[in-house]
Amino acid sequence: MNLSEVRSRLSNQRGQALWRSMEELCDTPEFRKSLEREFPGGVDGWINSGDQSRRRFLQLMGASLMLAGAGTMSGCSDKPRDEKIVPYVDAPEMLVAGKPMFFATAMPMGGFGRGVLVCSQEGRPIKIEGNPDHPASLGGTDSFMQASILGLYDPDRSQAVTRGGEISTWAAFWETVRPRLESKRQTGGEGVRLLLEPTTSPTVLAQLDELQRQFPRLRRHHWDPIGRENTTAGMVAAYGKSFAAQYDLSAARVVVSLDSDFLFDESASLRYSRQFMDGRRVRRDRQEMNRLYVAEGTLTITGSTADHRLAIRPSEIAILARALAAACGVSGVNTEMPAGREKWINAAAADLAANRGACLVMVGESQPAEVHALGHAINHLLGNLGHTVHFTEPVLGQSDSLDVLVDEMRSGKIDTLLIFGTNPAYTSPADIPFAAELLRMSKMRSADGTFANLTAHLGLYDDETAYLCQWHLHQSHYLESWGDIRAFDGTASILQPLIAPLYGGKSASEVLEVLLGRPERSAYEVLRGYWVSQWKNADFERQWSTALKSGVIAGTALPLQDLGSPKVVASASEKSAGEWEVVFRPDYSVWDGCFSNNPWLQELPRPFTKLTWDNAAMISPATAEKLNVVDGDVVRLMLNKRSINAPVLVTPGVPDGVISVSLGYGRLRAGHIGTVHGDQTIGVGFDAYAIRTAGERWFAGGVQVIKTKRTHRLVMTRSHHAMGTFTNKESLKPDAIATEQTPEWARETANRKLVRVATLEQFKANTNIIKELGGESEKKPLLSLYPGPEHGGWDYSKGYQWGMSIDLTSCIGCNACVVACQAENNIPVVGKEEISRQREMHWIRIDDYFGGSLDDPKIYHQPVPCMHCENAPCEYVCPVGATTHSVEGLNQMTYNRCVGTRYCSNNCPYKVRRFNFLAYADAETTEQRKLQRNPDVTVRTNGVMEKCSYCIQRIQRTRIEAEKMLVENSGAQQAEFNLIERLQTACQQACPTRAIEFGSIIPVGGEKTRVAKLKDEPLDYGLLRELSTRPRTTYLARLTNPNPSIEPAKGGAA
Amino acid sequence: MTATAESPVTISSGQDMTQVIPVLMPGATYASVTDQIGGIVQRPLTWLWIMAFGITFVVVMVLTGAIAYLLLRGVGIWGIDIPVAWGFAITNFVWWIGIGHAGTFISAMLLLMRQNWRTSINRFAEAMTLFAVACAGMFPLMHLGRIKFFYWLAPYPNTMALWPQFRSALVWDVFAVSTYGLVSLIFWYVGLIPDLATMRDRSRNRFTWTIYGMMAMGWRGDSRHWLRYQTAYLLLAGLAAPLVVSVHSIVGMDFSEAQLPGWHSTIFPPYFVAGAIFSGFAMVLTLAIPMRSLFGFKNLITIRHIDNCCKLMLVTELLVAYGYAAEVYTGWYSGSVYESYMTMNRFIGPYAPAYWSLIFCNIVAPQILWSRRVRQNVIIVFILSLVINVGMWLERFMIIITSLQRDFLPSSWGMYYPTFWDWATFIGTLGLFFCMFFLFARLLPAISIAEVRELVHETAGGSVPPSKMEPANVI
Amino acid sequence: MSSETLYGMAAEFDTPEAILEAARVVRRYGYREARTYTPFPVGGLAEIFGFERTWIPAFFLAGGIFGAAGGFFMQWFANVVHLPWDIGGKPMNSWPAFIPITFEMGILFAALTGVTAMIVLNRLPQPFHAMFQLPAFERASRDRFFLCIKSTDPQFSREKTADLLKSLHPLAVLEVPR
Amino acid sequence: MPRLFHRRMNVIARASLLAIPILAATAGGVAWHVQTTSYVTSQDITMEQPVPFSHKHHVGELGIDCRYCHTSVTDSSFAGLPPTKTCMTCHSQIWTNAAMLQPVRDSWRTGVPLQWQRVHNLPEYVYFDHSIHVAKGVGCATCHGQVDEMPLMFQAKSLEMSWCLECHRHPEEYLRPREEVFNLHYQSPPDQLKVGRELAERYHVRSAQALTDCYTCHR
Repeated sequence: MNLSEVRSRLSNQRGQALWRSMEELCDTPEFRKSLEREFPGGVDGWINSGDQSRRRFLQLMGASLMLAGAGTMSGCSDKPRDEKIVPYVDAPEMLVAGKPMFFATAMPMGGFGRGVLVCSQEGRPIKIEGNPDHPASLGGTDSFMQASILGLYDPDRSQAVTRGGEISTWAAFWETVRPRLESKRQTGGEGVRLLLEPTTSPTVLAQLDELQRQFPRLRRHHWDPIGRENTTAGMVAAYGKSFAAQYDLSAARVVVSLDSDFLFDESASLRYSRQFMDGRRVRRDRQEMNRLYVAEGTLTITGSTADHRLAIRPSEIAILARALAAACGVSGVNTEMPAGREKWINAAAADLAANRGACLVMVGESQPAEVHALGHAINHLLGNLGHTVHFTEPVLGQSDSLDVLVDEMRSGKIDTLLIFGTNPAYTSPADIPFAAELLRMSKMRSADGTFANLTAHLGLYDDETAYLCQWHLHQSHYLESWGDIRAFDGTASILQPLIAPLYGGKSASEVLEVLLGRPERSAYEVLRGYWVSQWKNADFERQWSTALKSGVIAGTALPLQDLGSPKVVASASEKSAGEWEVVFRPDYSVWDGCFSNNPWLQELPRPFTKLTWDNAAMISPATAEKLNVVDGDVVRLMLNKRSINAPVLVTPGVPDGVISVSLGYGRLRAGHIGTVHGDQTIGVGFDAYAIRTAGERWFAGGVQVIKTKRTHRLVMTRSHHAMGTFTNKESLKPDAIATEQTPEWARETANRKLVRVATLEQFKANTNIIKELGGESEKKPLLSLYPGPEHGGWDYSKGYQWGMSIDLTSCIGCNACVVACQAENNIPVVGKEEISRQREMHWIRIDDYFGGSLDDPKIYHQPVPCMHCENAPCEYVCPVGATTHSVEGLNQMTYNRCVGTRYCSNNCPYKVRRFNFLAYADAETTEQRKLQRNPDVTVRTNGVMEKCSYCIQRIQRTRIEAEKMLVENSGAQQAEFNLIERLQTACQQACPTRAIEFGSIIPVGGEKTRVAKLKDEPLDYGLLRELSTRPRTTYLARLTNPNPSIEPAKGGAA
Repeated sequence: MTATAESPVTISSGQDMTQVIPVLMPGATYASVTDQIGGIVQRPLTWLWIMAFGITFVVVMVLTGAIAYLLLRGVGIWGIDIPVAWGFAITNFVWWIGIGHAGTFISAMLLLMRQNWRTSINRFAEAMTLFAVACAGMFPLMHLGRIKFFYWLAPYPNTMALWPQFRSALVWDVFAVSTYGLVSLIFWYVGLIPDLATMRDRSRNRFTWTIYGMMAMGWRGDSRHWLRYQTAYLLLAGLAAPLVVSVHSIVGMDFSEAQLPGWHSTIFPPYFVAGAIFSGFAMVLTLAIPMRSLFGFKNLITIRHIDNCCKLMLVTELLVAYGYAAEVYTGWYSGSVYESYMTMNRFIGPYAPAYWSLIFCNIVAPQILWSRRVRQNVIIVFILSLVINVGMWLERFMIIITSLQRDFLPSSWGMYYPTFWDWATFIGTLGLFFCMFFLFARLLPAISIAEVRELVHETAGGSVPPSKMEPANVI
Repeated sequence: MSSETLYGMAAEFDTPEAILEAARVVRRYGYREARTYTPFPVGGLAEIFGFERTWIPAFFLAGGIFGAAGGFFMQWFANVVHLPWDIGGKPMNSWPAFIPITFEMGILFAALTGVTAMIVLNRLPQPFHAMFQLPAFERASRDRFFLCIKSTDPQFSREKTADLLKSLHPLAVLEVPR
Repeated sequence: MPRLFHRRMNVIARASLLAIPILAATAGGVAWHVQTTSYVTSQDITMEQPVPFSHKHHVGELGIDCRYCHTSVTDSSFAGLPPTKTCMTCHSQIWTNAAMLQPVRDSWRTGVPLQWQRVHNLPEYVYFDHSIHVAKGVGCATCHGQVDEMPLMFQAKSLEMSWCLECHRHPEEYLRPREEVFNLHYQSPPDQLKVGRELAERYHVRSAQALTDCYTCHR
């Protein structure tokens, strides 16, 4: 039986626990029989492995645990009467207990690497930061990088080699696979296939090539459900050969995105985000910003930052692209202007033309080759090559595709299949029966009753694919293994392990090395071996250590190619899209499903919808009315005879007629967190792969949408209907967004002025506009009854005075700050049930406000951490003084003094305080995950209030350094300034666009700090200033740069 | 025993009630009233009482269970969340403390105003106060996230060199409520002393005699004692009267101290005090009306008392109505979007039903009290008193929940749904309250005998010749 | 039974008017050491035997002042001297916020001291008292009024005193053993 | 039956009434005292250690400097606990087969670390940093007592919050010149207050207000 049968079987069961349901869904008599005959005692035997290795693991961690006191409940636990303290036997070099150390490595994703710095304390990696020296990171991170640290400690990671579900050993596998390969030497590896996830690792690629040389007939295939096929095809179509394109947004004044979510799903997204937003920062001395046109088939964070966003059906984008190309003067494109788009297209074309060489057209992977080719044509025509667009040889290793493999599997040409990392049994297109074929292969026996074939899977999890293979080999996490990886531009980085493999896994290159017949060589030796061969002549050791320290290998970026003019592809014929179109997108939290067992990511409120623990079919309000559905109604999506059940989520901004679903949910074997329980519409999401075909990987027309009787409880961290200015289901509408358009009389009475928005023109015309938007309260200074410093009041003009400035223009709502905060501050996960009771614990949240009309809403992201008000309303209501004010203006929350009256939260106008309603941190967190905890932050206990502390542990560490320095040398003002300016909060450090700045708001060492300068900017305003809370966190208003020819100068958001 | 016939309600209108219905039915003598009231305590248990007590006792067990589970899991078992971090617990607290206000008000305020009709209701009204305060006092403790550290709210010498944060209204609460509870207890006990002496002298059972005897502290009615006693009692009343006002003012400040729309309002203290006395009298009637018929007190608690209570309720109800009006007016006049939104939210938001039903219970329904016929129809008054109790609970619910659920930032708006445990705790305290009241009614004279004797004297009812007097009946 | 063994000589009446009258007569005969026992306070009785005023109010006042002063001092000391913490930017000595507790403490201490004073001055608790030895005295808490001339009175003599009391037409005249 | 209390009851009754406040006061006093006993603070309690290491011998008699073993005291929050290697630097030469050192040699041979009983133990929510205290002239002995006279290590001070605050509120009373920090026999000068103020000035010791901020020690 194949997995789609499994799914249909599942949809008839309810509330099964993982293991039982897995057994039962395999419970067809013949399958059960075969299992018992072939994998004696099989299906659930492997579970037992968990405990032993877990114990081993805890022993391993024991020493550092006791030193760090991590993983213990600290909120109220008093002095332990009897505690052991354990020194090292022989202390490692340069390790100073109590001091964090940073190691540079890189996180592979989609085959590309992004450089990270990993913070390690007493040998435990606990936090991930971006590597400023790495081209793909520039110091920024995204939520996946931040959360991958928790993946390391995932107790559900597979912890042993298993054969048919029974614990086995690596040795046993070697003894099976080696002879098999040897026996194939003369045939040149006939029937041997490798299926890998795409990789750029020079070492692995070299190993593969060598394997290929040993076994010429061996074939290797790759599979990545996200992949870059369309992009590559487009490149081939345009230039006849595959190249890798890379963009330089810092040089672009006008950017047109055709269905490209380049702030999220490109291998260089972090770099693009930084460059793009650097081009949008308007300050006193720099009053210009780039302009972004976006035409997209669903709602993306890129679209939310656009100056002109066009939400149209994805199938129409090709038409739009042609029209745009024509308007830009690309010859050979003959098309009529699509109705109703003229304005947008002409404006965009004009803008592009006006910025030759400084503009850019980006096409998303989701669009077919033709559109990519058109994009290249326009870029070429406008002379952007060499300026905003660069080409290199492809970075990814080349290999055959999945469908070819499956055909061969069907035809029985294959008897040995080794799968590395990827999980096609779950992610393969619905029309490629990989799972069924794999299962058949695994079960097939030869005449003598032994297995005819060998199937093995190397992976972090015993997932769907592993389940269908004879062998599962547990892979080591990237933080546990030696290796290397290239970035989007070819720059290579060395992966160095932060910790010995917790569960004794092996990396791909280690396994390959055994296949190559050199079992004795460790990954480290292999890696060094490769680079020795690369850096002949050079002083290897020096180069090696620099590479390790800086996290990048200098001069490994691929040389830029100079390409001629691209071919313009003749327009393909359109097939009608039908009434409804479905759009598939990688999920903002679990990507293609590989992160679905990560509780941080599962609980992360998705952009726009603030949905947690689920995926949903996002539809526009108009569509919802047409379908007569409301949030949570389950609809059946039928696409060429396959169907899934999906709960709808009404989201303004999704094009009408489009049902937008995200991939990566409905997993059957993800682990305790990510696995669907029983009925696929209950539990963790639905599996969109089930209707996704190879031909239409990103969008498909002609889908039928049938409303079912069922509903599914979608859990969001706020009622998103209440968030806009448009009329909506809420009987009352808040007015959150202040713009020039809000009439004067309304400013004071009908306007909350939470997000202040102006266009660039408006700002240029009147730099004071943002203050004026604040209305009356901004005009006069706020009065106070309290005595000032001169009358013995509190004085905030000495020492360091901490403050934060958040740029609403730069914020793209990517959630990196939220996860970073969670990782840094030991913030517990509370689970779907508690989220549904509005008990989420995130210290910083991103409020997404919708403005304008329902059909074409403007979207505003507003990160909200604690404001650290100088007149904090939370403080004077606390009966025990658990929350007080520091001389440096911090609103201090002392967990161990808190008795939990919760009055502070009631009285907080920003509602940034979070309460431990239950024992989230201890009872509901697994032991392994506790090992990620930051030893410098107290773990809060049941019944205690908590909130953003401006990362006090970082402040204290830096201050102590500064003070020690000043004691040594009172004159070190400059050094002190630099030290304080280097201090970063977790959210600030994670932010890819530098939207968050933190520091002292008064001069340090006589010099004015970054944040102090920002607070002097005319764009600066305080949230709810009129309450006279005097917040230390202030915002820089959101500026947009609309094209006057589309929006009249007086135009503006909301 | 003296007649316990229902007094004639057929009074030609126009006459002043006070002339017609006396606070004491004629024919009462020192002995008669003493025996009647004292007799209640000494007569054997009735099945009715045992059943009633049993039921309430079971409910108390429910409360115990709810509290046990609370201690086990934490306040998360309730429906509270962020933004609505206060739910039933504080609602019940304010409601109970409000009910607790009538007792002391009746005893103190009316004593100072020389309202002699108070004498026959003040004793159990005070008892009601004590039990209500006991119920109320549990909630601030229970709603703490870390109950084990409740004592941090009190100033005591500690190795942390820390103090409570005296600017917080919650600390004011601790002082106010505990002072109120303590002073009410003292007031109640002092009032009881002469009656305890009476009970001592009446009891023929060594055990009860010893208990009453020790509690009476050897009271023997010495005239000098009486003089000091009366002075102290009067002064206590003089203290209790402002105390009553202060306590609920402070409870009001629990909310008005915040800057939350719907809480941040100067009207709260007086508005809360009025509401408290309002609900208190409602509860007094809820208790008095069944009791006077069950215990045959119709000659002592006459229609006159009920009528007066109703009048007082009408007055306080009007004050409360003014409070509601002022809130709405503030919402409009403040010109603050948050205030006006909050007001609208109460009118038509998700909790609008609660708002309108409390308007009905507290404003509309009591208007019938303008009619004397209604005021003297015990059945209607009894039902009305129940309605008002519900209404006042809803008022507190409305003030707390609707203000919290939608405040400044729409992003953090939310809802509040009470859980099973919310209800269990609330109903549990109801059980506790009545359980204690039933015990009180059986163990102590529910009406102040000494004061009634004094009343008999004042109304010249007691000066009957000795020959006419029946001997002290021996029980 | 000699006069030393006597606590005093008591007369039992059944109306407040009677005992008032009796008390006046006894006083006119020059007796000072006499006590009256009534089931409820009868105005003027105590005064007859020279019990003019009580100090109770003074105790209430003193307790109140002490409580209030102490209450405010505690808060001032905590917030200004001992633990000067910055609470929402409010001044250390935010006296308006200290008023409620000051008031409550005043009330509490006034009540406690006042009532304690009443009990102490009344020599309570006193479970045993000579009068309790009279079986008839049980009704002193119901409907009987007792007048007792103590044997410590200089003019006391079993016969004369008894005669005087008898002359007041009481329900009974009883000797109260010591 | 005699319906009369015995005369003695008067005394008993009054006594029992009087007893209530007295008992309450006593209970309070006891409760307060218990907080400060070593049962709660574990002050002055000598603990059983795997190896009877004597600071008296090593520091007092041999005069080994604190930093020889507690290496990170000047630059980390954690003063540092010597690895077995440190012990072996000497004890591979001297006392090479003393019985009491067997655990050390075992640890060195097997690589299994020694498990010392923790003596100075703060709650997890208290974040104490040795380096900054040392840097600003707080002597080791100020908190750890006369270590050089302790055969077996014990906690010399209560480590209660109020104890910490004594110094954080009046640092000038305890500061010493930085060069004297590791001197266990440093005698504070008669004019300590004056000297202390100067030192506080020189070492940029922050105001008492700042030093008593909650976030100074709690996070």
